[in-house]
Amino acid sequence: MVTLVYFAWVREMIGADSETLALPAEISTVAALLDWLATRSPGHAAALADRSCIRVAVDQDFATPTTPLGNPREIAIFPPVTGG
Amino acid sequence: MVTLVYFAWVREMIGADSETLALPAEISTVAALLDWLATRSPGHAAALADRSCIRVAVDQDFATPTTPLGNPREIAIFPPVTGG
Amino acid sequence: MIAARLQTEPFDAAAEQAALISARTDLGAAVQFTGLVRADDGLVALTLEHYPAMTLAQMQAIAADAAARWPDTIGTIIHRHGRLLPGEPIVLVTTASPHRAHAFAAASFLMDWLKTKAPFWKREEWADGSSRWVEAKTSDNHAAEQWLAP
Amino acid sequence: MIAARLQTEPFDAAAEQAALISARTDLGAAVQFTGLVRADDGLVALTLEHYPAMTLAQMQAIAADAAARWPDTIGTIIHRHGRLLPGEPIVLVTTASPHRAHAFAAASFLMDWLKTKAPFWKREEWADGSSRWVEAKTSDNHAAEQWLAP
Repeated sequence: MVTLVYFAWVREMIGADSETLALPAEISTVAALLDWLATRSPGHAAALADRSCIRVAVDQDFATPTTPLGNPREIAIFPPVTGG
Repeated sequence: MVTLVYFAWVREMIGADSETLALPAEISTVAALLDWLATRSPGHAAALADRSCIRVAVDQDFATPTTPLGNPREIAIFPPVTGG
Repeated sequence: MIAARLQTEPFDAAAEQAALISARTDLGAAVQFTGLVRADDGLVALTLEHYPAMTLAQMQAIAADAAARWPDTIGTIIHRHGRLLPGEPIVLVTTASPHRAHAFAAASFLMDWLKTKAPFWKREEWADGSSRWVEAKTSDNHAAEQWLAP
Repeated sequence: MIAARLQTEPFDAAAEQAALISARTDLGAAVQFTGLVRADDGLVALTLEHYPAMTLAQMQAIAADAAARWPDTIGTIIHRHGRLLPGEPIVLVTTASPHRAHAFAAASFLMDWLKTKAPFWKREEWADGSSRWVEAKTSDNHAAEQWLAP
Protein backbone atom coordinates (compact mmCIF):
# COMPACT_ATOMS: atom_id res chain seq x y z
CA MET A 1 0.00 0.00 0.00
CA VAL A 2 1.14 3.52 -0.76
CA THR A 3 -0.24 6.82 0.47
CA LEU A 4 -0.72 9.44 -2.24
CA VAL A 5 -0.83 13.01 -0.95
CA TYR A 6 -2.05 15.98 -2.99
CA PHE A 7 -1.45 19.70 -2.62
CA ALA A 8 -2.82 23.02 -3.90
CA TRP A 9 -5.02 22.77 -6.99
CA VAL A 10 -4.14 19.10 -7.51
CA ARG A 11 -5.74 18.44 -4.13
CA GLU A 12 -8.76 20.58 -4.99
CA MET A 13 -9.34 18.99 -8.41
CA ILE A 14 -8.96 15.43 -7.13
CA GLY A 15 -11.14 16.34 -4.17
CA ALA A 16 -9.00 14.64 -1.51
CA ASP A 17 -5.95 15.44 0.62
CA SER A 18 -4.69 11.89 0.32
CA GLU A 19 -5.64 8.35 -0.55
CA THR A 20 -4.07 5.03 0.34
CA LEU A 21 -4.00 2.50 -2.48
CA ALA A 22 -2.47 -0.72 -3.68
CA LEU A 23 -0.65 0.04 -6.93
CA PRO A 24 -0.80 -2.51 -9.78
CA ALA A 25 2.48 -4.39 -9.90
CA GLU A 26 3.26 -3.25 -13.46
CA ILE A 27 3.54 0.42 -12.42
CA SER A 28 7.26 0.94 -12.10
CA THR A 29 7.84 4.65 -12.85
CA VAL A 30 6.39 8.02 -11.88
CA ALA A 31 5.05 8.51 -15.43
CA ALA A 32 3.23 5.16 -15.34
CA LEU A 33 1.75 6.03 -11.96
CA LEU A 34 0.35 9.32 -13.29
CA ASP A 35 -1.10 7.56 -16.37
CA TRP A 36 -2.85 5.03 -14.17
CA LEU A 37 -4.05 7.62 -11.63
CA ALA A 38 -5.60 9.73 -14.39
CA THR A 39 -8.01 6.87 -15.16
CA ARG A 40 -9.40 6.71 -11.63
CA SER A 41 -11.93 9.58 -11.87
CA PRO A 42 -12.74 12.66 -13.94
CA GLY A 43 -11.20 14.73 -11.14
CA HIS A 44 -7.96 12.78 -11.30
CA ALA A 45 -7.97 13.08 -15.10
CA ALA A 46 -8.50 16.86 -14.97
CA ALA A 47 -5.86 17.40 -12.27
CA LEU A 48 -3.27 15.41 -14.19
CA ALA A 49 -4.20 16.55 -17.71
CA ASP A 50 -1.20 18.87 -18.18
CA ARG A 51 1.81 16.89 -17.04
CA SER A 52 4.11 19.92 -17.51
CA CYS A 53 2.36 21.42 -14.47
CA ILE A 54 2.69 18.32 -12.28
CA ARG A 55 5.53 17.71 -9.83
CA VAL A 56 6.05 14.52 -7.85
CA ALA A 57 8.00 13.64 -4.71
CA VAL A 58 8.58 10.00 -3.79
CA ASP A 59 9.14 9.53 -0.08
CA GLN A 60 9.83 13.28 0.18
CA ASP A 61 12.40 13.41 -2.61
CA PHE A 62 11.66 15.24 -5.85
CA ALA A 63 11.20 12.75 -8.68
CA THR A 64 11.07 12.92 -12.48
CA PRO A 65 8.76 10.97 -14.85
CA THR A 66 11.41 8.29 -15.27
CA THR A 67 12.18 7.85 -11.57
CA PRO A 68 11.68 4.14 -10.67
CA LEU A 69 9.06 3.78 -7.96
CA GLY A 70 10.49 0.96 -5.87
CA ASN A 71 8.30 0.39 -2.81
CA PRO A 72 7.55 3.91 -1.58
CA ARG A 73 5.46 4.64 1.46
CA GLU A 74 4.35 8.12 0.33
CA ILE A 75 4.07 9.77 -3.06
CA ALA A 76 3.18 13.48 -3.21
CA ILE A 77 1.67 15.04 -6.33
CA PHE A 78 1.44 18.81 -6.63
CA PRO A 79 1.81 21.86 -8.92
CA PRO A 80 5.14 23.69 -9.36
CA VAL A 81 6.01 25.27 -6.02
CA THR A 82 5.43 29.00 -5.42
CA GLY A 83 7.00 29.70 -2.04
CA GLY A 84 9.60 32.29 -1.13
CA MET B 1 45.32 80.05 -6.98
CA VAL B 2 44.20 76.50 -6.30
CA THR B 3 43.47 74.78 -3.01
CA LEU B 4 45.05 71.37 -2.61
CA VAL B 5 43.34 69.13 -0.04
CA TYR B 6 44.84 65.95 1.36
CA PHE B 7 43.29 62.95 3.07
CA ALA B 8 44.30 59.92 5.14
CA TRP B 9 48.01 59.03 5.00
CA VAL B 10 48.66 61.52 2.21
CA ARG B 11 47.54 64.23 4.64
CA GLU B 12 49.65 62.77 7.45
CA MET B 13 52.82 62.42 5.36
CA ILE B 14 52.53 65.89 3.85
CA GLY B 15 51.71 67.25 7.29
CA ALA B 16 48.84 69.50 6.23
CA ASP B 17 45.09 69.22 5.58
CA SER B 18 45.34 71.64 2.69
CA GLU B 19 47.46 74.33 1.07
CA THR B 20 46.57 77.11 -1.33
CA LEU B 21 49.10 77.67 -4.09
CA ALA B 22 49.68 79.28 -7.44
CA LEU B 23 50.52 76.53 -9.91
CA PRO B 24 53.21 77.14 -12.53
CA ALA B 25 51.52 77.80 -15.86
CA GLU B 26 53.19 74.83 -17.58
CA ILE B 27 51.41 72.33 -15.33
CA SER B 28 48.56 71.14 -17.49
CA THR B 29 47.78 67.60 -16.32
CA VAL B 30 47.27 65.71 -13.08
CA ALA B 31 50.52 63.77 -13.64
CA ALA B 32 52.49 67.00 -14.08
CA LEU B 33 50.94 68.41 -10.92
CA LEU B 34 52.01 65.37 -8.89
CA ASP B 35 55.57 65.54 -10.32
CA TRP B 36 55.82 69.20 -9.34
CA LEU B 37 54.25 68.72 -5.89
CA ALA B 38 56.70 65.91 -5.06
CA THR B 39 59.54 68.46 -5.26
CA ARG B 40 58.06 70.76 -2.62
CA SER B 41 59.25 68.93 0.51
CA PRO B 42 60.50 65.52 1.68
CA GLY B 43 57.00 64.92 3.07
CA HIS B 44 55.41 65.64 -0.30
CA ALA B 45 57.98 63.40 -1.98
CA ALA B 46 57.34 60.53 0.42
CA ALA B 47 53.55 60.85 0.20
CA LEU B 48 53.60 60.83 -3.59
CA ALA B 49 56.41 58.28 -4.09
CA ASP B 50 54.16 55.41 -5.19
CA ARG B 51 51.80 56.87 -7.76
CA SER B 52 49.84 53.59 -8.01
CA CYS B 53 48.55 54.41 -4.50
CA ILE B 54 47.55 57.99 -5.27
CA ARG B 55 44.08 59.08 -6.37
CA VAL B 56 43.12 62.59 -7.42
CA ALA B 57 39.84 64.48 -7.70
CA VAL B 58 39.68 67.79 -9.56
CA ASP B 59 36.84 70.00 -8.37
CA GLN B 60 35.29 66.89 -6.75
CA ASP B 61 35.44 64.70 -9.83
CA PHE B 62 37.76 61.69 -9.97
CA ALA B 63 40.65 62.35 -12.35
CA THR B 64 43.33 60.24 -14.05
CA PRO B 65 47.00 61.14 -14.63
CA THR B 66 46.16 62.47 -18.10
CA THR B 67 43.18 64.57 -17.01
CA PRO B 68 43.79 68.19 -18.18
CA LEU B 69 43.79 70.55 -15.23
CA GLY B 70 42.06 73.62 -16.66
CA ASN B 71 41.51 76.21 -13.93
CA PRO B 72 40.35 74.19 -10.96
CA ARG B 73 39.44 75.68 -7.59
CA GLU B 74 40.14 72.52 -5.58
CA ILE B 75 42.28 69.47 -6.16
CA ALA B 76 42.10 66.59 -3.70
CA ILE B 77 44.89 64.03 -3.35
CA PHE B 78 44.35 60.84 -1.38
CA PRO B 79 44.94 57.08 -1.17
CA PRO B 80 42.57 54.56 -2.74
CA VAL B 81 39.28 54.80 -0.88
CA THR B 82 38.33 52.23 1.77
CA GLY B 83 34.75 53.06 2.68
CA GLY B 84 31.72 50.81 2.68
CA MET C 1 25.88 26.80 9.90
CA ILE C 2 22.67 28.02 8.30
CA ALA C 3 19.56 27.32 10.36
CA ALA C 4 16.07 26.83 8.93
CA ARG C 5 12.73 27.49 10.60
CA LEU C 6 9.14 27.02 9.50
CA GLN C 7 6.48 28.95 11.40
CA THR C 8 3.11 30.68 11.19
CA GLU C 9 3.99 33.69 13.36
CA PRO C 10 5.86 36.80 12.10
CA PHE C 11 9.62 37.12 12.55
CA ASP C 12 11.82 39.95 13.82
CA ALA C 13 14.38 40.41 11.06
CA ALA C 14 16.58 42.77 13.06
CA ALA C 15 16.70 40.38 16.03
CA GLU C 16 17.56 37.45 13.75
CA GLN C 17 20.44 39.41 12.23
CA ALA C 18 21.67 40.58 15.65
CA ALA C 19 21.71 36.98 16.91
CA LEU C 20 23.70 35.92 13.85
CA ILE C 21 26.26 38.70 14.14
CA SER C 22 26.86 38.14 17.85
CA ALA C 23 28.00 34.58 17.10
CA ARG C 24 31.38 35.52 15.62
CA THR C 25 33.87 38.37 15.67
CA ASP C 26 35.04 38.22 12.04
CA LEU C 27 31.77 39.22 10.38
CA GLY C 28 32.01 42.44 8.40
CA ALA C 29 29.07 41.93 6.06
CA ALA C 30 25.42 41.08 6.71
CA VAL C 31 22.79 40.62 4.00
CA GLN C 32 19.10 40.20 4.53
CA PHE C 33 16.30 39.34 2.14
CA THR C 34 12.66 39.77 3.11
CA GLY C 35 9.86 38.54 0.87
CA LEU C 36 6.56 40.31 1.37
CA VAL C 37 2.92 39.85 0.43
CA ARG C 38 2.43 42.58 -2.17
CA ALA C 39 -0.30 45.03 -1.27
CA ASP C 40 -1.95 44.73 -4.70
CA ASP C 41 -5.25 46.55 -5.00
CA GLY C 42 -8.07 44.15 -4.10
CA LEU C 43 -5.87 41.45 -2.57
CA VAL C 44 -7.38 40.38 0.75
CA ALA C 45 -4.95 37.67 1.86
CA LEU C 46 -2.39 35.12 0.74
CA THR C 47 -2.49 31.61 2.16
CA LEU C 48 0.62 29.44 2.03
CA GLU C 49 -0.05 25.72 1.93
CA HIS C 50 2.93 23.42 2.40
CA TYR C 51 3.90 19.75 2.58
CA PRO C 52 4.56 19.20 6.29
CA ALA C 53 6.54 15.97 5.92
CA MET C 54 8.93 17.55 3.42
CA THR C 55 9.11 21.34 3.89
CA LEU C 56 11.49 21.76 6.79
CA ALA C 57 13.71 18.89 5.59
CA GLN C 58 13.93 20.55 2.17
CA MET C 59 14.73 23.95 3.74
CA GLN C 60 17.45 22.31 5.83
CA ALA C 61 18.90 20.61 2.75
CA ILE C 62 19.01 23.96 0.90
CA ALA C 63 20.63 25.57 3.95
CA ALA C 64 23.25 22.82 4.20
CA ASP C 65 24.03 23.19 0.49
CA ALA C 66 24.59 26.95 0.91
CA ALA C 67 26.75 26.41 4.01
CA ALA C 68 28.92 23.97 2.03
CA ARG C 69 29.32 26.42 -0.87
CA TRP C 70 30.20 29.38 1.38
CA PRO C 71 31.81 27.81 4.48
CA ASP C 72 32.73 31.19 6.02
CA THR C 73 29.11 32.34 5.90
CA ILE C 74 26.42 31.79 8.53
CA GLY C 75 22.73 32.44 8.24
CA THR C 76 19.12 31.80 9.11
CA ILE C 77 16.17 31.13 6.82
CA ILE C 78 12.62 31.46 8.07
CA HIS C 79 9.55 30.68 6.00
CA ARG C 80 6.02 31.30 7.18
CA HIS C 81 2.92 29.33 6.25
CA GLY C 82 -0.78 29.91 6.81
CA ARG C 83 -2.87 32.98 6.01
CA LEU C 84 -0.98 36.27 5.60
CA LEU C 85 -2.24 39.79 4.95
CA PRO C 86 -0.94 42.27 2.34
CA GLY C 87 2.35 43.83 3.43
CA GLU C 88 3.21 40.97 5.82
CA PRO C 89 6.58 39.29 5.52
CA ILE C 90 6.58 35.74 4.13
CA VAL C 91 10.21 34.71 4.10
CA LEU C 92 13.47 35.88 5.64
CA VAL C 93 16.99 34.99 4.57
CA THR C 94 19.70 36.57 6.67
CA THR C 95 23.40 35.87 6.15
CA ALA C 96 26.66 37.17 7.62
CA SER C 97 30.21 36.65 6.43
CA PRO C 98 33.70 38.12 6.55
CA HIS C 99 33.21 38.71 2.81
CA ARG C 100 30.51 40.87 1.33
CA ALA C 101 30.35 38.86 -1.90
CA HIS C 102 29.76 35.63 0.04
CA ALA C 103 26.99 37.13 2.17
CA PHE C 104 25.25 38.38 -0.99
CA ALA C 105 25.76 35.17 -2.97
CA ALA C 106 24.56 32.87 -0.17
CA ALA C 107 21.41 34.96 0.37
CA SER C 108 20.66 35.07 -3.34
CA PHE C 109 21.27 31.33 -3.75
CA LEU C 110 19.05 30.50 -0.77
CA MET C 111 16.19 32.59 -2.15
CA ASP C 112 16.49 31.14 -5.65
CA TRP C 113 16.27 27.61 -4.25
CA LEU C 114 13.52 28.36 -1.73
CA LYS C 115 11.47 29.68 -4.66
CA THR C 116 11.95 26.52 -6.73
CA LYS C 117 12.50 23.66 -4.26
CA ALA C 118 10.63 24.38 -1.05
CA PRO C 119 7.16 22.79 -1.24
CA PHE C 120 4.94 25.81 -0.65
CA TRP C 121 1.96 26.93 -2.69
CA LYS C 122 0.41 30.38 -2.54
CA ARG C 123 -3.29 31.02 -2.89
CA GLU C 124 -4.63 34.55 -3.26
CA GLU C 125 -7.99 35.72 -1.93
CA TRP C 126 -9.47 38.73 -3.72
CA ALA C 127 -11.97 41.35 -2.60
CA ASP C 128 -14.55 40.13 -5.18
CA GLY C 129 -14.68 36.76 -3.42
CA SER C 130 -12.56 34.93 -5.97
CA SER C 131 -9.41 33.05 -5.18
CA ARG C 132 -6.62 31.65 -7.31
CA TRP C 133 -3.43 29.65 -6.95
CA VAL C 134 -0.34 31.66 -7.84
CA GLU C 135 1.46 30.29 -10.89
CA ALA C 136 5.16 29.45 -10.75
CA LYS C 137 7.40 31.83 -12.65
CA THR C 138 9.77 30.51 -15.30
CA SER C 139 12.21 33.22 -14.21
CA ASP C 140 12.48 31.55 -10.79
CA ASN C 141 13.57 28.28 -12.39
CA HIS C 142 16.12 30.11 -14.50
CA ALA C 143 17.41 31.93 -11.42
CA ALA C 144 17.87 28.63 -9.58
CA GLU C 145 19.50 26.89 -12.54
CA GLN C 146 22.30 29.45 -12.69
CA TRP C 147 23.76 27.85 -9.55
CA LEU C 148 24.07 24.40 -11.14
CA ALA C 149 27.57 23.41 -12.19
CA PRO C 150 27.88 23.55 -16.00
CA MET D 1 14.40 57.04 -6.06
CA ILE D 2 17.39 56.03 -3.99
CA ALA D 3 18.22 58.43 -1.18
CA ALA D 4 21.70 58.93 0.28
CA ARG D 5 22.63 60.08 3.77
CA LEU D 6 25.94 60.76 5.50
CA GLN D 7 25.94 60.82 9.30
CA THR D 8 27.93 60.11 12.44
CA GLU D 9 25.10 58.58 14.47
CA PRO D 10 23.95 54.94 14.17
CA PHE D 11 21.02 54.01 11.94
CA ASP D 12 17.97 51.82 12.52
CA ALA D 13 18.06 49.37 9.62
CA ALA D 14 14.60 47.95 10.32
CA ALA D 15 13.03 51.43 10.44
CA GLU D 16 14.75 52.42 7.19
CA GLN D 17 13.38 49.33 5.45
CA ALA D 18 9.90 49.85 6.90
CA ALA D 19 9.87 53.44 5.61
CA LEU D 20 10.90 52.23 2.17
CA ILE D 21 8.30 49.47 1.98
CA SER D 22 5.46 51.73 3.09
CA ALA D 23 6.09 53.96 0.08
CA ARG D 24 4.58 51.60 -2.51
CA THR D 25 2.17 48.69 -2.71
CA ASP D 26 3.93 46.64 -5.39
CA LEU D 27 7.06 45.75 -3.43
CA GLY D 28 7.47 42.03 -2.87
CA ALA D 29 11.23 41.95 -2.24
CA ALA D 30 13.45 43.85 0.17
CA VAL D 31 17.23 43.45 0.42
CA GLN D 32 19.46 44.97 3.03
CA PHE D 33 23.22 45.08 3.34
CA THR D 34 24.90 46.14 6.57
CA GLY D 35 28.66 46.65 6.77
CA LEU D 36 30.10 46.28 10.26
CA VAL D 37 33.32 47.06 12.07
CA ARG D 38 34.80 43.58 12.55
CA ALA D 39 35.43 42.72 16.20
CA ASP D 40 39.00 41.58 15.48
CA ASP D 41 40.98 40.73 18.60
CA GLY D 42 42.84 43.85 19.74
CA LEU D 43 40.96 46.32 17.55
CA VAL D 44 39.94 49.31 19.67
CA ALA D 45 38.20 51.51 17.12
CA LEU D 46 37.85 52.36 13.46
CA THR D 47 37.78 55.99 12.37
CA LEU D 48 36.30 56.93 9.03
CA GLU D 49 37.72 60.09 7.49
CA HIS D 50 35.94 61.49 4.45
CA TYR D 51 36.05 64.32 1.93
CA PRO D 52 33.17 66.57 2.99
CA ALA D 53 32.88 68.52 -0.26
CA MET D 54 32.63 65.34 -2.31
CA THR D 55 31.25 62.46 -0.22
CA LEU D 56 27.52 63.06 -0.23
CA ALA D 57 27.55 64.23 -3.86
CA GLN D 58 29.36 61.03 -4.83
CA MET D 59 26.91 58.89 -2.83
CA GLN D 60 24.02 60.65 -4.56
CA ALA D 61 25.61 60.07 -7.97
CA ILE D 62 25.99 56.34 -7.23
CA ALA D 63 22.38 56.23 -6.00
CA ALA D 64 21.12 57.96 -9.13
CA ASP D 65 23.06 55.54 -11.31
CA ALA D 66 21.50 52.55 -9.52
CA ALA D 67 18.02 54.09 -9.78
CA ALA D 68 18.52 54.52 -13.54
CA ARG D 69 19.66 50.90 -13.95
CA TRP D 70 16.77 49.44 -11.91
CA PRO D 71 13.92 51.95 -12.33
CA ASP D 72 11.39 49.78 -10.44
CA THR D 73 13.65 49.66 -7.38
CA ILE D 74 13.77 52.12 -4.50
CA GLY D 75 16.33 52.37 -1.75
CA THR D 76 18.31 54.22 0.86
CA ILE D 77 22.05 54.28 1.44
CA ILE D 78 23.50 55.53 4.71
CA HIS D 79 27.21 55.84 5.40
CA ARG D 80 28.62 56.81 8.76
CA HIS D 81 31.84 58.68 9.44
CA GLY D 82 33.83 59.40 12.59
CA ARG D 83 35.05 56.99 15.25
CA LEU D 84 33.24 53.64 15.46
CA LEU D 85 33.68 50.72 17.85
CA PRO D 86 34.01 47.02 16.97
CA GLY D 87 30.66 45.53 16.03
CA GLU D 88 29.13 48.90 15.12
CA PRO D 89 27.43 49.29 11.74
CA ILE D 90 29.26 51.45 9.19
CA VAL D 91 27.09 51.41 6.13
CA LEU D 92 23.53 50.45 5.22
CA VAL D 93 22.13 49.77 1.78
CA THR D 94 18.45 48.92 1.76
CA THR D 95 16.49 48.30 -1.43
CA ALA D 96 12.94 47.22 -2.30
CA SER D 97 11.49 46.16 -5.62
CA PRO D 98 8.68 44.20 -7.22
CA HIS D 99 11.45 41.85 -8.42
CA ARG D 100 13.80 39.97 -6.14
CA ALA D 101 16.64 39.96 -8.67
CA HIS D 102 16.47 43.75 -8.98
CA ALA D 103 16.51 44.32 -5.23
CA PHE D 104 19.58 42.06 -4.93
CA ALA D 105 21.39 43.53 -7.93
CA ALA D 106 20.82 47.15 -6.92
CA ALA D 107 22.07 46.52 -3.37
CA SER D 108 25.14 44.66 -4.61
CA PHE D 109 25.90 47.35 -7.21
CA LEU D 110 25.55 50.13 -4.62
CA MET D 111 27.94 48.40 -2.22
CA ASP D 112 30.51 47.67 -4.93
CA TRP D 113 30.53 51.34 -5.93
CA LEU D 114 30.46 52.71 -2.39
CA LYS D 115 33.56 50.61 -1.72
CA THR D 116 35.45 51.99 -4.72
CA LYS D 117 34.04 55.48 -5.38
CA ALA D 118 32.92 57.02 -2.12
CA PRO D 119 35.77 59.07 -0.61
CA PHE D 120 36.11 57.44 2.80
CA TRP D 121 39.30 56.19 4.46
CA LYS D 122 39.38 53.83 7.42
CA ARG D 123 41.98 54.02 10.14
CA GLU D 124 42.28 51.29 12.74
CA GLU D 125 43.35 51.84 16.36
CA TRP D 126 44.86 48.81 18.07
CA ALA D 127 45.13 47.89 21.74
CA ASP D 128 48.94 48.13 21.60
CA GLY D 129 48.64 51.84 20.80
CA SER D 130 49.43 51.47 17.11
CA SER D 131 47.20 52.66 14.33
CA ARG D 132 47.14 52.00 10.62
CA TRP D 133 45.23 53.03 7.54
CA VAL D 134 43.26 50.18 5.99
CA GLU D 135 44.51 49.27 2.53
CA ALA D 136 42.14 49.12 -0.42
CA LYS D 137 41.35 45.63 -1.69
CA THR D 138 41.91 44.74 -5.32
CA SER D 139 38.82 42.51 -5.05
CA ASP D 140 36.70 45.61 -4.45
CA ASN D 141 37.87 47.16 -7.69
CA HIS D 142 37.15 43.94 -9.55
CA ALA D 143 33.70 43.77 -7.97
CA ALA D 144 32.92 47.31 -9.12
CA GLU D 145 34.29 46.77 -12.63
CA GLN D 146 31.88 43.91 -13.30
CA TRP D 147 29.10 46.51 -13.62
CA LEU D 148 30.84 48.39 -16.44
CA ALA D 149 29.42 47.76 -19.89
CA PRO D 150 31.81 45.53 -21.89
